Order: sequence, then structure tokens, then C-alpha cells
Amino acid sequence: MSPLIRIQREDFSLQDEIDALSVGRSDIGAVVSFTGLCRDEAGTLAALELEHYPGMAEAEIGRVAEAAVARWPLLGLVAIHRYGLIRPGEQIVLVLTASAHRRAAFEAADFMMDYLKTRAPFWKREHRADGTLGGWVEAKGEDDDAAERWSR
Amino acid sequence: MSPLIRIQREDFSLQDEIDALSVGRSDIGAVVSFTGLCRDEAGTLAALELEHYPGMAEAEIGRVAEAAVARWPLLGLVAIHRYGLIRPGEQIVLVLTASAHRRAAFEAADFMMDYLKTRAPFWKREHRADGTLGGWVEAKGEDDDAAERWSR
Amino acid sequence: MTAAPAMTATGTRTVKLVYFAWVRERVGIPDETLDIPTDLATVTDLVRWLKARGENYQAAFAREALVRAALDHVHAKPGSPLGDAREIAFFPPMTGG
Amino acid sequence: MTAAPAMTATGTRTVKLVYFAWVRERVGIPDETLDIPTDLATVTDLVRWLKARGENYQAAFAREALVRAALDHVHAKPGSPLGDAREIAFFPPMTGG
Repeated sequence: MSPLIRIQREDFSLQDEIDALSVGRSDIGAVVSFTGLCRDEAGTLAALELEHYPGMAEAEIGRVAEAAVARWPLLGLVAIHRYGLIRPGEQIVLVLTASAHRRAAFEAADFMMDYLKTRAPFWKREHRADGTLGGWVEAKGEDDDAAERWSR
Repeated sequence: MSPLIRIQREDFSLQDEIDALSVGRSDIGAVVSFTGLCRDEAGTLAALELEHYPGMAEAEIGRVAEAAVARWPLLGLVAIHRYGLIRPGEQIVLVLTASAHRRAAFEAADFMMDYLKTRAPFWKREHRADGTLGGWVEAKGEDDDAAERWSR
Repeated sequence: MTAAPAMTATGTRTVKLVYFAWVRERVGIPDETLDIPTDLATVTDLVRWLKARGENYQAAFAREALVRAALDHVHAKPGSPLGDAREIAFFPPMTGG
Repeated sequence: MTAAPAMTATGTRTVKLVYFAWVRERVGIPDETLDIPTDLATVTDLVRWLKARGENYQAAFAREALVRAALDHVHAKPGSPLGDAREIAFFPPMTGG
């Protein structure tokens, strides 16, 4: 099973990715998806700008995916991360895991997201609705703590 | 937030359910989906027949959903369970959770599935490819153990 | 369920019993309406009363611990009081999801 | 990366440095190709050598512990040996996902 990693500016379709993974197979019993969306609770955000490190982004997510494949009996693994300007309500990231049983699919998707948050070379900054450029989003200590769970 | 529970013979579309949950909103940061599919690794299965207890199925899944809503800060919760004849590769069950952040969405979806497995009144039996009727699928002790995790 | 249980002068009340999966197959019918004695206190009491009624119930409840029950759509334990439940269901451990 | 690092007679080698997010903004350029002394052993050695080059680097690395590094697309620690890395990146803690 070879993970599918894509770093792209364009939006993605969860349904298309699930279909590509599962149509015509009968060995998959469980598919878990995680979709990360651009939030704007305060109503002050025009868009998030996602900067990334081309080359390393693919390589690093690939390494995290290989670690997941080594750890859980996966039948499919997809990770898609967008860059560029992303507006409130739009999709940013997708992780899709497939396995015979639900535990592996849940754990692998959870693991992938924790590591994407702390290891994938992406940086967010805010473009505000009033036309000004906001600051760079700061990393959260809780994300490091979440990733740390998997080495216990 | 009122959970959406559906017990139906027809197939469902994950994309339609996600769209219904999230389109036009910018408060959702994380959506987790679990899809359970009919497996047939041995190639001997014509279909699974899912019997259910009408009335109680909706009520019990509703109670599990309310427990999830009370426990996690959810912005959306969908649970769909099919009954009737389901062929290998077809979808059986969908759980969809939405929240501002990923931890709540992951945990609530995981919780919902553990409880659906052990508490939702559905029973599977096999229809074999050779035309014979197989036995009723036996419950797995590991499912009880999985549900037990949430009361610790 | 606002109506009071139907009581008879001889100390019975009317309930609907429903069966699923192999419990249904062994009992031989999907559901039935029965007058049960009002002195049956718990789920286990009802199971034992049913087993005295015939071989089909004995087959269904041969291993009592394997059969689950619900009272008016709510899961019950063997020791749960029947209360004024109107619909009592028996079924194997669930295998949905 | 099969080519050997470009060594000069005076003990320097050529590397590409790349910067991201506010590290990029403070350094003032997205990337540059520099000849660095071969006796810089670790990521921290390189950071301190850069800080001696100008105020822009001092601003970018004012709090050294806040800046992360990667050697040829692989995360590195402050004490990691530079080895023969050809592309060395500096950036803030990541906020993707």
C-alpha cells in the first residue's frame, strides 16, 4: 500500500478521494476522513494565506505517512494539503485512512493529523476583512503535546 | 445542535451529508467521518442482511448521540445506519462529527462508533455466494472493550 | 406511553413481546401479545416464565446470559424491574456498525 | 543529491539557504546561495555565523530557540551536524493542518 500525498493550491473533493480509494474493492471495512476547514468565528478574516516549503512538504508528509503504514494495517492512506489563499469555510487539509477494521483507521488518521500539525512545513498568516495583513499564526503547545502522545 | 439520525434501507452520500452540515458556515474547523463498509475478504459473501429493531434503533442511536453532544463541543453530528441486504463494498454506516477543533471531532466519532457497535439494535447475517444462508455474525468481545474505554 | 398497563382481575397484564435475529428464529415468531402475571418482577423472572411455556422458548433462552433485553426501547439488564413496560424485546448481542 | 559538496581551497563550501514565514521576512530574502566555512559543525554554529553577518539575521534569529531548521528537507535540531547538507532551511514552528 503506497500512500497518496498531494500538496496543491486547488480545492479537493472528499468523495472523489474516497471513491478512488475504495470503489471495486471488498477488503476495506472502515474509512475515516479528517477535513480541516478555514474558520472565522470573529467575522474579521478575509482569508488565510498558507505558505509552504515545496519539496520538503511532500517529503515530510510522506515520512509521516510511511510511519503510519508501518504502525497500522492500512489498506489506503491519502493526505492532501492546500497552500495559497484559503477563505473562511474552505477546506485546507484532508487525511483519509482505510483499513479492514475501525480501530486502525481511526488511530492512523488521528496520528497523521497530529504529525501534520507539528511537522509539515506550512505556515499560516491572516488577511483581514478590513484589507490589512494580520500576523503569522502562532504554533500551539497543545499540538506538540498531541503529537507526543504517539511516542508514549 | 441537534444530531441527525437516520435509519434507512437506501445508500447514502458522505459528500451530501458533509455539505448539508458545513456549507455556508465558517465556525467549523474540523470534520471527521467514519464509513463502515461491507467486507468480503474470502470472496464467499453474496450480501450481509442487516436486521434491526425499528423504533429502538432510532431511539438508542439518538441517546448515544446526545451523550456525545453533552461530552464534546460539537457543531454537527450525523449518524446513518442502513438495514436490509448490503453487498460487499457497499456502505453500511456513517458517522460524521464537526467541531471547531480536531480533538473533539475525532473523539466524538470514535465514541459514536464504539457505542453503535455495542448498543444499536442491529444484527448481521451472511448470505453466501453459493446461495446458502450463513449464520448470524457473532458479537466480538473487543467491541465491548472498546465501548468500555469511554467510561474510564 | 401514557396509558396505564392493562390489568386484569386475576393479576395479569398485557405486554407485547418482540424477538430479533436468532432469538426470533428459535421462538418461531417475530412478536406476540401475551398476558403475563403481574408478580413477574424482573427480566429474568419473565424469561423463566417464558421457558416454562414451551420448547421454542427453552431453545431461545437456553443460555440466558446470551440474550439481551430491552424495555420500551431501552436496554435492560437481567435484574432490571419490568415496571410497567408495554413492549419487551429479546435479542442476541448486537452486531451493527 | 549524489554530487559532493563544492569545496574551495580556503575551507568553505557552497550551500543554499532558504527562509520561510517571518524568518524570511526578517532576513529580507526567500533564499540565497552562500559559501560557508567548513568548520561550522552544527545548525547552531551556522546560526551564530549568520548573526555575525548583519542585523537582518540578528532580527531573524533573535530568539534562537524559536527558529526551526531542516537539512536537505529533513527536520534538524540545533545540535544536529550540518554534514554535507546542500539546502539548509530556517523557519518558525509550523502551523499547517
